[in-house]
Amino acid sequence: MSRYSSKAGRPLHDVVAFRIVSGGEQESNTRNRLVVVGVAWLIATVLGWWAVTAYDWHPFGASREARITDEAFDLLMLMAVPIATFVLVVIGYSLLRDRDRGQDVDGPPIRTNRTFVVGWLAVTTILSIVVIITPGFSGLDELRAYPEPDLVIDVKGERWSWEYTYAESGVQTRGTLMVPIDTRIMFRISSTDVIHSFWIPAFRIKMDAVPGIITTTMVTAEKLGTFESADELRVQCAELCGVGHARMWTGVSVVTEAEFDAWLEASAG
Amino acid sequence: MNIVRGLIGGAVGYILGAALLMTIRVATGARAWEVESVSAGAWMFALIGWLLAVGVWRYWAREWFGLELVPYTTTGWRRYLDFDTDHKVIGIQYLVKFLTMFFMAGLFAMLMRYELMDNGEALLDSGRYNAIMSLHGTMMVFVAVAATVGAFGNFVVPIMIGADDMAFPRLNALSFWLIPPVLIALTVSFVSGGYDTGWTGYAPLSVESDVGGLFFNLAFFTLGLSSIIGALNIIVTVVTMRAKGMNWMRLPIFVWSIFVTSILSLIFTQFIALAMLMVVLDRTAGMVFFDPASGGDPLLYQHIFWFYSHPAVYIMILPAFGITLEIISHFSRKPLFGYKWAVGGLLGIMGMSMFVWAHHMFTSGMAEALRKPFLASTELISIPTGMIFLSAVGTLWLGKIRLELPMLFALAVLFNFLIGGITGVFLADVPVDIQLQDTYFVVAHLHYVVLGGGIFGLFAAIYYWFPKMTGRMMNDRLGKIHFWWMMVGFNVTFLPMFIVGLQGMNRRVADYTPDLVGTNRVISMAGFFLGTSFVVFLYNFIYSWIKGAKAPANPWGARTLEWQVPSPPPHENFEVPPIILADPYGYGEPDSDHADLGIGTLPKIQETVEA
Amino acid sequence: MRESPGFTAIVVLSVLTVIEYFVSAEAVAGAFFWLLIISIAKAAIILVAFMHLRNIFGNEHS
Amino acid sequence: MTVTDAPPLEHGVSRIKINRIGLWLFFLSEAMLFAGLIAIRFSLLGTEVDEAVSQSIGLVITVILLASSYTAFRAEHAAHKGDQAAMVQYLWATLILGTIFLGGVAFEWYEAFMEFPPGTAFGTVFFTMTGIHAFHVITGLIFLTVLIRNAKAGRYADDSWPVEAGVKYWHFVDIVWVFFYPVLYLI
Repeated sequence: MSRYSSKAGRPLHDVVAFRIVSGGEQESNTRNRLVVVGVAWLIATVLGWWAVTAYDWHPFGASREARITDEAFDLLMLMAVPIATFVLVVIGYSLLRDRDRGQDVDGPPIRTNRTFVVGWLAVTTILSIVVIITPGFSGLDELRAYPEPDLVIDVKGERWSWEYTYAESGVQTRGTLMVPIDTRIMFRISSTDVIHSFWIPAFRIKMDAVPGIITTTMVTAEKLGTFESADELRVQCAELCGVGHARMWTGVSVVTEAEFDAWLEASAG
Repeated sequence: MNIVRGLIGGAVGYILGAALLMTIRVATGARAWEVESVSAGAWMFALIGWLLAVGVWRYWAREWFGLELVPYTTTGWRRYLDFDTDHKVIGIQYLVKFLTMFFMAGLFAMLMRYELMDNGEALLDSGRYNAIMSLHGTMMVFVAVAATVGAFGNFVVPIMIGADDMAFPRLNALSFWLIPPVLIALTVSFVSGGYDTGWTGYAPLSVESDVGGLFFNLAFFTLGLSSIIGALNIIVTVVTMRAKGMNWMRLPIFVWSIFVTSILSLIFTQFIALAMLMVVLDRTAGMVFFDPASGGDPLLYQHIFWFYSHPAVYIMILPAFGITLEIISHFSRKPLFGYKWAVGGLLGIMGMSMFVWAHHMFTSGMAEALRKPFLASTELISIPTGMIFLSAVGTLWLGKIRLELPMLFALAVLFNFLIGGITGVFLADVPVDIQLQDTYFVVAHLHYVVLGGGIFGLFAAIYYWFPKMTGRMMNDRLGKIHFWWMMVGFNVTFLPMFIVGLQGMNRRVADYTPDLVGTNRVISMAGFFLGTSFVVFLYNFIYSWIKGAKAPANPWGARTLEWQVPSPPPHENFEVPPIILADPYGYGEPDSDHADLGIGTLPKIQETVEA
Repeated sequence: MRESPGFTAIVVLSVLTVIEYFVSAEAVAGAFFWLLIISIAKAAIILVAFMHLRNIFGNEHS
Repeated sequence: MTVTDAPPLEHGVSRIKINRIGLWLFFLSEAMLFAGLIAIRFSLLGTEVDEAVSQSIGLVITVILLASSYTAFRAEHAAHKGDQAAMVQYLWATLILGTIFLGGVAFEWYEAFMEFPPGTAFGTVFFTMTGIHAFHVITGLIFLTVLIRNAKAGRYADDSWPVEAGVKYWHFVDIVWVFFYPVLYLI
């Protein structure tokens, strides 16, 4: 049972009994509060920054695109921390300081505060625009740089396997996807039945395979490795495509150009 | 009983419809029985049969044949099983119905988490896992879309604006009685093998799925019909039925949120009907909307689907915002800070929600040129969302906060949505989204928004208005146990999901790479913990309803109109139409009064406190 | 015309329909644009003349 | 209180206006469905129109539907003036014209099955759009039938709202066709 229920019978006027504070006292009180909140916010933000930079968010990354994506993520993380701590600190401070501890009174009738509202709007607007420009547009432009491929691989998704065709040599495989290091690779992705999604976690690239159209995505691998060394090096279907969806994957091997050429030759023969 | 009558009516409708369609099929030289084609058409007849039997015949159709209308005159608890037109009865019907659905869907989630405890297949094979996952998603989306609006939009909005009922009481009942067929269709779907497309039902996979997929489409279709009718009713009610003096800037913020939500429902729900219709036509009538070989386009489905389903996210979350702000003001004993800005935020979200849908499709293969505009529009929607937080933070500041149960849940909405909102900014950023799309990061994000925001808001509303709806208090201690149990369980379940998503676990899989087993165990354990918290709630809910302490008219000392009438409110809510004098948030202002209830100058409040 | 309310409207609508037909049949330059304009004009006529769009803003009985 | 109408509050909006606002909101919602169909048509087909659509049938049924809107309007006008006999006559005229329109669509469908079956992109769009519109025409015809039946029983002498609602719905279906006709036949 609520301890306020006894007041319910009284006319609303009577419940109103807030303390009237003199102007000077109120002002210094507000200043103190703001100082405390400000300091707490700073501390929380620094701690937050320490935490998010100390923790390694990203799985194994092996491509130029992975660097861009991870940088964008880290930047967003740094921007998110002060926002989150601000809201949490202000709410937390209010919860600690501004509790009604049985006095049964109303708070001051503050309806709005021009400075605070305008400041808040300005900050959120500026932040949104900043986020749009960087890492949004800038990251996207970086991903789209170097649109000329050195190697084209046709990827065909069908339930529930991937088929890779190396465009120039015509080599075809349903096994491990072999890609050479430091080579600009374009994947031309298509599907024969339903929608799949061509995703290589270690490369941070993903593009749907849609029946009827050919979609493309580009990547430059920067680290050697195989599925056995890091299971992020796999082609994984990321769009639900039926019963075999979870197991629609193959390994990816990033090899040196010499090894790649040798493999290509051996497979073509 | 009404439901039995309805089932018989539905069956008769189905048989008549099937017979008609089969006759037509035979006449055109097709095979008479083909389960999908016949069922899709016959479903419409079954719906009509169901509706006629549960009440439309007595309330409407008799008039068309020159007969007198025969309304139900049931009293007592049986009203809740009948086609009752009292908005308060309908509100409770909605609440119970959707809580049932919520718990069923929750059980499916438990099954999924059991399966995901380990990689490889344990309890369920991929097919069954997909079916259960799809059903969980679908039912939860239905709950999130319709539960708060249905239950509290119906129960409290008319009282809050000083009306004695909704504008169209019969339509109101009709929109509720379209909900049971939704559940029936989902059951039929599940029994007939389920469907494995997820709640998004992307074509062409959904065109090829088993017969269960058809009933999923029909269920969604029926729910859409219900929410359009319900939304229309709420809009007209708020526009025309406000009490004297209740001008737009005096509306409680919850009414605003429901009003804005209803506009979204009214306009956008047609698109989900269209998306479902196209799939059904592809399945049954040999059409080729999504068949590229004949000139169709699979991406068309996604555009139409998300054109509804992104606004639908706001249909889920805006009522929770409204409840949160409402509760924060009343329990901080302070006027709602920046009321106009909060309303502006709601309207801003409504306006912008129709320009952001393609951020679900950054990796879908749509035109590259669309990425930047949708990135920008999506990030900009955080400005109006920020206004909601502005209002909440400003209200709490310097308040006289009372940490009662509803307040705890309202604060939890703020906390959870803060995380959900910030991760939304990550997902709107195209480079990051390319990696995170379709991973558990998205799963975590959407659960923070929909469960942490929408459903926590629903529970805030239940704890807040339970005394008004039932006339009894919820047990406070059990409620607090439930709150902390649910809050901790929720966060421990879904925070690690961000991590597994980042580590490369894609969504909608029964199987995953071995290095993620550890985290998934933690998630599953926390998930079971979260699941069991609802047992406490359910016990409290049922026990308090039957045996809880009698509630006074205004247990929280809140100033909105619904608390100035007895609990539960009498049939027509007010003895005389109230006259509104000021907005309901005049806490701390001497001589401010929200309404003149016509009984003296001050609200008459009944003292029914029991020891 | 005083005795036949709505008659003007239906005449204009018919004329517009015929114009519409010929715009299409003769493949007039910018046909798409003209068809759009004519459709909107026809819809507006029906809304205003037949459906009393203004009635939802006033309270009078048509 | 009867179950049918919540009485308006003293100061409140009149019942008929409440009904009107509800009806217009319903039209708004429905308009989104048809707008979506038009968007799908352009998305799938661009501005292509199959040569085989019958221009003559299209023009004729369009004019017939427009004419039925006029008779519907006259029926409502008569209802407001309290002229029951004229109202019934005009409702009958509307019903007949609507049925002829439907017959035209059926005939067009019969032809279309040969030229562009639902298995082609144009057929898909054509059958879906005309089908959904025809569905609305059929519901409109059912409303008209009920109206005629009850008008003969003298039901609308005092309260002409049902007539107004039925007629407005009929106009709405007509407006939809105003856009569908050029989109499907002309462009």
